[in-house]
Parts: sequence; C-alpha cells; structure tokens
Amino acid sequence: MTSATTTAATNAKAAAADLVLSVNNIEVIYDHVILVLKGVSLDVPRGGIVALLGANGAGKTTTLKAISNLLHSERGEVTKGSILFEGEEVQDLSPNELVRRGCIQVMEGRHCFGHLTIEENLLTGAFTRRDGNAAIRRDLDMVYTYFHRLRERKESQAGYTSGGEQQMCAIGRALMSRPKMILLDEPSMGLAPQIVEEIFEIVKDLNGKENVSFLLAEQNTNMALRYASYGYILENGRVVMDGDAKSLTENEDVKEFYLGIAEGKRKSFREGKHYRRRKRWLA
Amino acid sequence: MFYREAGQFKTSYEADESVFPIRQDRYGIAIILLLAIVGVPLLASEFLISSFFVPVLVFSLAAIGLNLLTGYTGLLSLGSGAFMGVGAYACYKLTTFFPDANIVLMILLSGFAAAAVGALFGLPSLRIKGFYLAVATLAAQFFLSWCFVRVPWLYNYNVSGAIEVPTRAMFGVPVTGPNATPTTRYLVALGIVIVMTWLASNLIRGRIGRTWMAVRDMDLAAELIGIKLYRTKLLAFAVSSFYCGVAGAMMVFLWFGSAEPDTFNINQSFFILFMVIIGGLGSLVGSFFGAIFIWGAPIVIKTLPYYFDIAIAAATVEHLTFMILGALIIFFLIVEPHGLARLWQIGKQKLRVWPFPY
Amino acid sequence: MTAPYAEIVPNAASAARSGRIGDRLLSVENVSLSFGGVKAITDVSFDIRKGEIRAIIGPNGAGKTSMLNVINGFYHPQKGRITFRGKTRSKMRPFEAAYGGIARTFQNVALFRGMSALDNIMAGRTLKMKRSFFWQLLRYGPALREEVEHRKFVEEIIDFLKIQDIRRVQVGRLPYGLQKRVELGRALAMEPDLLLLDEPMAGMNVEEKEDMSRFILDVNEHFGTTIALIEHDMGVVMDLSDRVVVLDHGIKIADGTPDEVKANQAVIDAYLGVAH
Amino acid sequence: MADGPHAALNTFPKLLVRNARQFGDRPAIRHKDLGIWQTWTWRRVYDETRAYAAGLSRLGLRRGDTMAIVGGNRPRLYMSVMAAQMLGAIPVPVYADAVAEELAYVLAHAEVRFAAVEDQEQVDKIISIKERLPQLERMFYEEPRGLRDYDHSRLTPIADIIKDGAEALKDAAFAKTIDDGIANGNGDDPSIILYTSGTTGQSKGVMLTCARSVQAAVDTVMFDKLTERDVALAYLPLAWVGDHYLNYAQSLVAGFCMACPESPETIQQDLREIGPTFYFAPPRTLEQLLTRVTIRMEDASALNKWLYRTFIGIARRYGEKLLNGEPVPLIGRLLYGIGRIVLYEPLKNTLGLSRVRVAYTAGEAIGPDLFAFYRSLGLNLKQLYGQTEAFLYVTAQPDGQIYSDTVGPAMTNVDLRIADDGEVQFRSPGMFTEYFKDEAKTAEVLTADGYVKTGDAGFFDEKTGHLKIIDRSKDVGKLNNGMLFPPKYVENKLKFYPNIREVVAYGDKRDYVAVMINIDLTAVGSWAERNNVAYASYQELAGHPLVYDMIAEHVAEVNKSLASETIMAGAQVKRFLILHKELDPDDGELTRTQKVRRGFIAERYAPLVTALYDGSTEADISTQVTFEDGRKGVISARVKIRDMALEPIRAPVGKAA
Repeated sequence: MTSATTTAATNAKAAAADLVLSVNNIEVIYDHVILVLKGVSLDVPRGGIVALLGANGAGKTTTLKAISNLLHSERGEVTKGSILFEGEEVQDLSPNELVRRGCIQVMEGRHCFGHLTIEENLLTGAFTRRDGNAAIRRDLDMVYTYFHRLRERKESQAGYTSGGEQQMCAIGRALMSRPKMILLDEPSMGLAPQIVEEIFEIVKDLNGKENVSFLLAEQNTNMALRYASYGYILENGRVVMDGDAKSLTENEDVKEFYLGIAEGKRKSFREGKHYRRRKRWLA
Repeated sequence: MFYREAGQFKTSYEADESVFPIRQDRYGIAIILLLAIVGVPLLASEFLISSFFVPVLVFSLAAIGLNLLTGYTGLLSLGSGAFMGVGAYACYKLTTFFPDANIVLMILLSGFAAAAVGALFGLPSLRIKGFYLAVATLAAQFFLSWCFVRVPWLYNYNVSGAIEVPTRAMFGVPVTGPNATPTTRYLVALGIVIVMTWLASNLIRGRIGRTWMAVRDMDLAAELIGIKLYRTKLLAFAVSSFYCGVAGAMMVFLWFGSAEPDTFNINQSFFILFMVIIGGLGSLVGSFFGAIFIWGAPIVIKTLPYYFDIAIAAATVEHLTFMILGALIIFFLIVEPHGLARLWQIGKQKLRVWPFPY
Repeated sequence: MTAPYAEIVPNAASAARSGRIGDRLLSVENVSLSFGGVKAITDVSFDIRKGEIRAIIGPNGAGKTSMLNVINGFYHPQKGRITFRGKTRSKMRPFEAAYGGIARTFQNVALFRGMSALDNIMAGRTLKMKRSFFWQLLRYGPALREEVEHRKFVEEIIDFLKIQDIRRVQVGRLPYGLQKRVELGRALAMEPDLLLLDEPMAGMNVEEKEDMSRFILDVNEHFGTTIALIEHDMGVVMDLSDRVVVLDHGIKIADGTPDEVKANQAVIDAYLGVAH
Repeated sequence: MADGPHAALNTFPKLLVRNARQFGDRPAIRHKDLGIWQTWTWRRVYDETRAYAAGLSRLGLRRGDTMAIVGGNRPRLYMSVMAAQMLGAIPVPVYADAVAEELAYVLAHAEVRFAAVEDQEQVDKIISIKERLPQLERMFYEEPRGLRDYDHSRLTPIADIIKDGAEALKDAAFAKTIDDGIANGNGDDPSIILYTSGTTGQSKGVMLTCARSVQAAVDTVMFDKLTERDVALAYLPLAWVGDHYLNYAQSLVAGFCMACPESPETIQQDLREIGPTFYFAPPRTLEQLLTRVTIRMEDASALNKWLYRTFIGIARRYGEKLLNGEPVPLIGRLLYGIGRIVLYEPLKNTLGLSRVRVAYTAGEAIGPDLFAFYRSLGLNLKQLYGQTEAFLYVTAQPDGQIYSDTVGPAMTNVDLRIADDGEVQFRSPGMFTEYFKDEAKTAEVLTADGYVKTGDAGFFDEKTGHLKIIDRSKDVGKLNNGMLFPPKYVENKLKFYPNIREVVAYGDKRDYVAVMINIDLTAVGSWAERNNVAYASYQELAGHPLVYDMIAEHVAEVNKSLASETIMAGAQVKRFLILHKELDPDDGELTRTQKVRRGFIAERYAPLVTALYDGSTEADISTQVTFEDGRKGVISARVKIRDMALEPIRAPVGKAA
C-alpha cells in the first residue's frame, strides 16, 4: 500500500467522522538524537473535549507542541506522521498560520505578558485577526462574560494578578483569536481547587456555547475525565490506552495509577510504597 | 562510529569526573597535543606559525577568558580588549622594572594586574545586569584605552606612544624580541595556553564553576543555596581578566613584538566576543573553535584567489573577506545558535550512536 | 518454635510521629508586608515546631508564597518579627538564611537550567565545600577528595529521589515534575533544618505525588527535617501535615490540625468550596 | 567423580576461599550503584559472606535448613546464597516477579525458615501470605527504603547481620567453627534447590548437590576456556538455573567477574558499559534486540540505511564463513573488513557486545536467520541444550561446529542417548539427585540405569552427529487424519517473524492446525507507523484488519515452508487469530522463563479454541487478569478469526509413526 493512498484514507476518515484534529502516527525527535514520541495517534471530534493524560515526561506537552508547531524553539521536529486540522495537513504551517486557521495553544505555566494589563493581554490575542475593531470589541465582551474575574481586574497588570486569573487570562487571550480548537496545557497546575473547578466549568461552557473543541493535557486526571468526553493515556512517548471518559474512569489501572483509588477508596499519601506495581496495559 | 565505548566503565568518582571519560576522546586529545607540540613546529612554515598558529593561541586564551565571564557566569563584557591591554602594558612595565626576570613568569604575573583592574571594573556588576553591565564595561574599555594613550608612564614615555618588546631569553634561547624565532614563540605560547586551559577546565568543573553557572542561570536561587553573589561575580571578573591579561601580554610579547595604544581598542573586544559567540558560550573547546574560525576563515578566504589564479585587487579581497566572514557568521548562527561547540557535540553524539540515528 | 510471622506489619506511623515534634523552631509574629501600598500579608502570626510538617494553604494570591519569601529573606516585612532558632531578626539576606539552615524550593522551579541535574544538586553543597580557590584550580589532592566526597553524598540523594537516569541531563530539558524532584534534591543537599516547599506536587499525577509524598515523609522522619509546604492538593495536605495554617487575602483565617481546618467554615467558604 | 585438580574443591564456599587466596584483588562482583560500578574483590566477597554466614549462624541457620532468596540480581543476594551454603544450609532462590501465590507455594513447599529478600516489595509480598508460611521465622532485607516503620522483631537488614557476624568473628573459637564448617563441606550435601516452572503442573524443586554442581561448572569452564579475566553481566532471574550456573557457579570456578545491572530497566545500557566477554541470552532477547536494531535503522538517514543494507548483505555472504574459518575470497575478506569498520563493530559496540568472546543461547529453538545475523557480525554465538535437572548443560556447540538446526554434541562427561520412543535421555556430572519431597516424580524421571528423561523428542543428525531437538515428546500429537503435529515446531516457525511474539498451536486430535498469535508491539507498532496505520493501544493494533493481513502473509509463508517438508506437511495452519492481550506469566499463561503453557491457555481461552474449530469468524472472550498485588480484573474483547488457504503438499504425505 502506498503512502498516498493511506493518507487519502486518513483524510477520508477525518472527513467521515468530522474530526477537527487528527494526529496520525507522529514521531518526534529532539536535538536530532533524542526520541520523544513514537507512533502517537489521536483524534479530536468537532465540538469535543479530549484529554491527554500521563506522567511527567510521557510526551503530553510535546504532543501539543507538535500539533501547534512550536517544537522548533526546543530543537525538536516531527520526523514522521501527519497532523490534520480540519482535514488538511498542517505540519508545515507556521504557528501563526495555524492560529489564523483556528488552532491555538495555551502553554503550560500561563505565559501572560506580566507588564501589560489584563485587557492589553487579551487584545494581543487578536493580532492575527483582520475583521476590524468592532468585532474584536465584541469578542472582548464575550471573554469577559465567561471570565467575570477578568472584567473586574482588566486594568490590573497581569503580573500582579493571582495564578488563577493569569490562567484565565491566558485562555481568554487564546479565545480572542476566535479559535475552533484550543490546545490547553495543564490548566490546573498550581491552582487552588475551587479555581480549577471554575476554569473547567468555563471550558465546558465555551465548548458547549461557542463550539470550541479542546485538547487538554492534564495531570489532574480526576478533573480531566470529569469534563472530557474521551481520553488518551501516554507513557514513554506512546499512547498506551484510550477510551471514552467513563470507561477510563472505571478502568482498574487508571483508577490506581491516575486517580489514586485502590479498592474503592482514596489511597492515603502516607501509605505510598517505594516500589511500583507493574503496569499492565491491557485495554 | 569510531567510538567503542562498550567495556569502558567507571569504578570511581574520580574516573567518572575526569575531563575525558571516554577513551577515544583521550586518544583524540593526545593526538591533537602531539600534533601541536611536535607536528606544527616540524611541518608548518614560519610564516604559517607566526601568522596563524600563534595568533590562534593568543585569541583562544582571550576567548577562554571572556567565556569564563560571559559564557559561564552570564556577565556580558565589552572590556576584554582593554583587559588584554592591561596585561600587555603591565608586562611591559614589569620587564622594565625587572629586566633579568624570567619572561614567562612576567607574562603570567601581568595577568594579576589585569585581574585587579578587572575586578575593580566588575564592581558595577553587583548592581546591574545584562546590557547595562555591558555599557559599564564599555566605560572601562574607553577609560583604559584613554590611559594607554594619555599615561606616558605606561609606555615609558616613548615618543611614538608604542611599546617595544625587549629581547629576553630563557635557557639561552631568545623568547621575545626580534631575535626570537616564531617556533620558539609558538612553543612558549602553546605551553601557557595548555596549562591555563587545564586550570580553567579544573575551575569550571568544580565548586567555583558551579557557583558561576548558578549565578548565570538563576541568581536568586544561587543566593538561596548560600552563594554570595558579589564574591562570585568579582571572582569571575578577576579570573576572566587574568586570562585576558595574559593573552594581551602574549599578543604583544610573543606575536606582535610591539604595540600601538589602539591595539587594545573596542574592536579588539568585539573581535573576542565574536569568537566566543561563534565558538559557543559556556564551552572551552568552543573558545578554540571560535578563535580558529574567526582568525582562520579570513586567511583562507584571502588565499583562495591566489590558489585559483584569480586576479583581484588586494582591497577588493579585503572587502570580500569582510563580507564573506559576516555572511558565514550569520549562517552559522542561524544553523546553530549555540555555536560551533554545539555542532561539535552533536556530531560527536552522532558518531557515538552510529549507525543508529538516536 | 516461635509464633508465625504475624507481627510484621507497618506501624501506625502517627504514633511514632507525635514524639518527634519538639519545640518551636520558627515563629512569625504579626508580620505585615505590602508592595507599594498593596497589602500582601496583614498581621500574620504562626509558628513551626521542630520536626513537624506544616502546611500553608489558601486560594491563589492569598500571600502564601510571600510568606515563604519573608521567611527566607527575599522580602523584608514592614512590620513584625521573625524568630528562627531563638534568634529574632527583621532583615536578612537570602544567603544568610541558607547559612542558618533554611532551604527552599519554588512554585515555578528555580533550577540552574543550563546545568545537569547532578551539577544542580552538587551546587546545593556549595556551603559545605571548603577547599580554596587555588586547590580548586589544581583539582588535585584535597580539592579532588572533597569533590568526590560530596559527589558521594549527592549520589545518595539521587538514589533517594530515584533520578539516576536523568543525572546527566540538562535540567532545562526535563519535564516540570522531574525538575521539581531535582529542585528538592538541591534543597536536600544543603542538609537544612527547615525546608520550605512551594507547591512540591504541582503538575504531577497521582503516582508522582505518591512518590513525592514518600520523599517528604522520609526526609521528615529519617533526618528530622522540619518542613513547611504550600500545597493545593487537599489530599496531600490532609495526609502529610501535622498542622495547617490557612491564609486568605493575606490574613490568617485558620490554624490547626488538618481535621480542624477541614471542618472550619471560614476555610470552606474561602478555599475548599465544598467540604472534602 | 571429583578427580583432577579440583578434587578437594567440591563445594562453592571452598572455591570462594580459593579465589580469595588466588585472585584476592581481582573483581568478583560489580554492581552499578550510586552512579558508578561498585566493586567487590574476591577477598571482600569472602570477608563479607563469611561475616554474613557468621551472623546467620547466630540467628540460628543450621546445616540442612532451607533459606529462600527473593529478588533481583543484587550482590547481597548472591552473597546470601553463598552465606547459606557456607553453613551447609540450602538456598532456595525464587523469581523476583513471582506473584504472591507462586511465592507461597515455593516457600511453603521448601519449608524455608529464613528468607533473604531484596526490598519492601518482596517483604510486603511475603507478609501478605504469612498465614501460609508457619515455618518462616525471619526475613532479611537488602534495601531498607520504606521499611523503617515495620516491626523489626523478625525483620533484619542484611547489613546488620554482616556487621553482627563480623563482630562475632573476632572470637577465634567462633570463627573456627565457621571456617571448619566451610572446610568440612560435604560434596554430597545438597547445594541448592531450584524450582522449575514447568509448562505443565506445579513447579518441582530440583535438588543439586555440591560436588556435582562444581564438577559440571568445571567441565564447561574448561570447554569454553573461561578465565578470571572474563566478565559476565548477571541479568537473568536469580532463580533460573541459567543464572545460577552461568554466573554464580562458573564465576566461582573460573574466578571471573559478574556484574549486576543497576535495575531491570537499565540492562541494555549496563551491558554496554560493562562490555561482557561471556554472554548468554535466550532467543527471545536476541530477537527483541534485533527488532530494536531494525526499527532504529528504519529511522536512520538514507545513507546509513544504505550502508546497513549493503554491509549486512556482505556479512550474510561472508561473515559466518569467516567465523567458522572457511575459505573466503580476498574480495570478500576486504569487503567484510570495511564492514567491520563502518558497521559491524559500531553496531556490536552500541549493543554492548564488542568484547564478547563466547555467547550462548538456549531455552528455545532459535530462528536460523536470527542466529545467522548475530554470527555474521562476528559474534561467536553458540547454542546449548540443557535443563535444570542436568544443572544446565547437556549439549553445547564447540567452536567451529556451529549449525543453526542442531544443539551440538554431548558436553564433556555427559552420556547422551535416544530412547526407543525417541526421547532424549542423559547422564551428566551435574545431574540432580531428586525432586525435593517428591519421590514419585523423581522416580518418573529417572530411568533404572540412572539416566534422566528429558521429555524432549530428538535425534542425532546423521551428518554431524549433533543432537537435534524436535519437541516436547508428549506434546507431539497427531491430527485426526493421522498426520504428525509437532506444536512447537509450528510455533517456532511463526515466532521467527519479528512481528510475532508468541504463538500457541493446537491440532492434536483435531481436524486441522489452528493457532493463536501474540503480536510484538514494538515491531508491529513500527510497522504501523511506516504504513500509516493509526492505533492507540495494543488491543486496537491486534485487531486491526491490516495487521491481520500482514500476519496472514507470514502464516502463508510458513504453510508454504511446511508443505515442502515431508513429515510436517500436514501441520499447515488452517485458521488463526490474534489475541487481544499479551500472554503473561502473572496470569499463568507463560512460565517465569516465558514458555507457553499450552494446556492452561486452552482452558482459559476455551471459547476461542472452540471458535477456531467450529468455523465462526469471530468470538467473544472475557478473561480474568491477575494484578501483581493479587487483585483481579476482567478484560473482554471480540476476536476475529482468519481462514488460510493450505498449500498443496508437494512431497509424499508422511504419517506419524
């Protein structure tokens, strides 16, 4: 089978299932010699929330960066496979062009411009747009309706707002580019529980009302599986398990390794062992 | 491909922390040293030695000096030319005061003068960082350049304002001055460079190197693990200036034979900075690569027309050299922003995993 | 014949713990801190006892990190006093805190990015290394011996934190969670009396949090290191800490055992949202 | 039996005493720990084990007691084996990855009073089964991490025992009792009990005696000319006869150094660092190694790929001939010489095999291509045939007489014969004395004239006189039409494909042969990548129609090959399926040494076996899986079945005798 026909087949698959994003068998190598991802494939249906789970170093962030073409800054490159956004190959597009087409990444660690105000930060998100100030104003209002806190703090310098507000600002800024899909890297990191909940609620809201699809990389498996419809688990740069959120939540391995539940109840962090049970990825 | 590392294992931390833990690297460095010590004097022409090998040694040492400050400690300096000058003038004064003293000793001692001046001009680094510090070192550069012209004591009130290197011999062999052969001067310079490179590598691999790099990477955290910033930065300035000073003394005594005040102007500082950046910040071997490249490339470019019998005016060649060199620098920086040292490292890594890609 | 192997079971660890907690190691009295008129901490007092694990919790922006910064000398409070090991001071430099035995990790990881994990942790030994510049220059004899001796110590830490495989990796390349481990390693290399951890579990999944908890408990129990930690995972806070202080908008709203704090209505309103 | 220079040296402790004297400062054990290779010289090993034995004796370990050793390849665990033997006690090593159930059986059956274990994991496992081990008095552990808060009344760190023993040895009278114990060790006493994990039924404790074990090792050390300058990497399970023989016994006899890897995950890297000169790997490991090489080469640049293809081609043509000392044209030598520089040596170097002088493989049949690949690179890889009951070696290939389809002639001092029914039987210096507490089984296996029945069917090759193994004799069956069905033969043929990891073949008393296949995730995953087949999990990949197509091609090739062999033609595969999960020793589907338990699998996957023979095109299966901690889970899947066309039989049909 030639690769042309397979690509055609994948394209057809993407069209048939109405996938907004389809990643096929990508391999990523850093620095020409370090293999980070191997054979990673995943799909995001239009209007879906898909979670990417796994330990540190499993390759979640790399996957997101591969999709949004941000690997070059870290001396990485996609050496194999294809990435289709709305049915078109996008591996060779610049991150800008990708944003213009509607796919934007919110980086881990909430990279806001600290010396700009919240509102200025949000406006920087609209720089790829060509549809005039009125439209941008409208969207700014839309962002504020979802993120009430940001409206209250819109004149504050982002650097002096709390972690939660910065995360909201980062998502809000992404929204300003009118994306069809947002790649969200660790939205819950370092945030207080009730803020995490708030942010996930907003994500769900945006997903429902604005029809934005999400691919989110998350350590907080519990949260992620509560809001996502589908999940992929990465380990050592490979997808080892996937399934709809419900089946993952019920999976014994996921329970133990990612949700911290053993025999039906939460394990105490005091009782951790110095050895790990062998993982049997049997899905 | 040439690496056969199977069976090379370490049973002690001493061995694990040696400079060249891989046997093939040790062979490699031994071959390079042998070539440098025996091969070059035997095979290279006097012209090549005095126009290529000696300058490369001088610049390598200066580049190491700047690299210790900029590459390892993260303090940007535009004063390395001036610090070289301090070394040169100090050495000149020392030979005046102690005409009978060993010249190599004098060259090394002049480094201390440079170190003192360097530490003094490093004082602003306690308060300011980055570009602001670069500007402060620029001030040092201008001030010292001014001194080289305006303080006649420095050049023994010589009418021409230049310094002339006196003849000095070691074991009866003239080392400096007009009677010293290029080979002798080369071997002396080589000896100094080898020893000082070894010392620098010792420093950066130990506690001091780590405190420097800690300050470079995250000064807040460095302070938090008990590193005193002011001491660390001043030490870096002092050591860096020492290296530059010795390089400056070597430049005048083992290469030029005499020097005008403007030898050590701002251009010299930029020249060294180019070497460090092209060679690779934070890499000793990069300092050598940088010096070889920046000094060697123009020579190659200039001689190429002769080889191919192309008649071009000397001035044109000069201009072309500048243009090509500029283009090469930009090209290298685009291909590998981390300098030649990183290219070297990647190449080596490729050879180590050969025939595999990773 | 002796009875079968019945009695080998893990002890209830808490029983052993209560004995370990000793006198007051550090006390913060009426500390207030503001930046250009914006109040970060208002009149907060609490203490940390020797050998305990003390959690500081609260919403984002409550002043928790500022509190740690005050303790180790990054910030100088406008009002209030801090007493550490019986010595009261209002101003000190961070390196003095290091000399005094306080080590610290950061929420956003403050590692030396260009250095390997090994070198980062070795850097944590700086204070313990005595050989002079000239020995360092020669890297021979006493200097080499000292280097090797500390390398041994650092290798124990690497083994303890199970980061053998990333020993030689430049830390800037490591994923966040592993950077946190290396940073803990660097702090441990200082053999501190008081260890301040700012969100040690951020960006980790359950398994990694279990590991990190194990490390923190081991450090606390084996070496008797006193630990103050900021953490958002309530499970971790409830399981690990002996006492919890809760901050909100720079004001202390509760202080007590995990159970007390969990049941405190003010804490539920300001932070937990729902009772966990 | 104990003639020659080693007459007095008839126990391992005596050999250790000799080594401490003769090779005192040479390395005996190395262990990658804390970033470097920590080294124990023979003298240090002797001092520590002697102190350890003294400590154990003070804790009450006596001659004839059994002591379990549970864990990975750690120096202290090897020393535990030695320390027990110094006191005349019998060590019983157990697989570190054994689930609690298996552990309970062995420890109870061997009536161990003491157990030396590696770490918290093993301690927990034993605690979880403590009710079933009334004899167990004490546990010793190597790695203290996590065990601090455990009740230590019956739990002791090995380090403490050694310290206590060293202290006690200062008393000259006590030291003399220990030393006399070593000096008076009886060659006829049991040396060790190795539990075999048979492909059928419960495991049996194979008892080996001291003098016989030593003698067997002496023979092979001489056979391969191993000396104190050799180095081996001890990475195989401690409880397996191979490890005990190749590393423990041979290193004591030859005085060579055994290196213990840092952890099971770093074996490949540790192998490269240590660069062993004596190497053993089961075919499966070699296969995986080659798979990884192939996959990594697929990612290489065009130039490197070309070089690889070209020079591997040259190696295939000349490599083996050169190794065997056969005549090769000058151009061949020249090309091979270049190949050595650009490919073979770098490749062996990255695999850690550059320094290997003697390498063995055994345990299963090895694919001829695989075998040839390594040999063509210049690696002196040889086959041996053996079993626990023989203390490993029955046959081995001498240098210069290597054939991929035979396992060599009888080892020195081994009597080998083929019984009338085709069964291989032997009598060897190292053969076992009995199965521990199982006279019936012992009697079953030993013939009246003192030969051991191997249970394998084999014959001597006419040309070379070397032994050829066909299959487990009782497994060789017949199809309903009377044709021969040797399951392993069929399985091996399929397993030689890198994409196929495991095969279970059925056909005895059936109408045709059908197989269940496990794909190899690494190889098939890489294939999927190249062919742009997206998948997210093992199960998805295993069920992919394109994967089925690919496997079907392999099966068709095997059928073609079977059709050309007279007596095997009937064993062509008519139907196959790809299993949705990997066969796993924790579920009892494989033995700890990774051999398939065909009968057990047939029961477990009964619906699938039924479906293979009732013509259905797919079947539902739901199987219970056991997690390491004993928890059970269930996985279900719908598995598709593929029909294959049979090749016309080209040779006259052979009927089984």
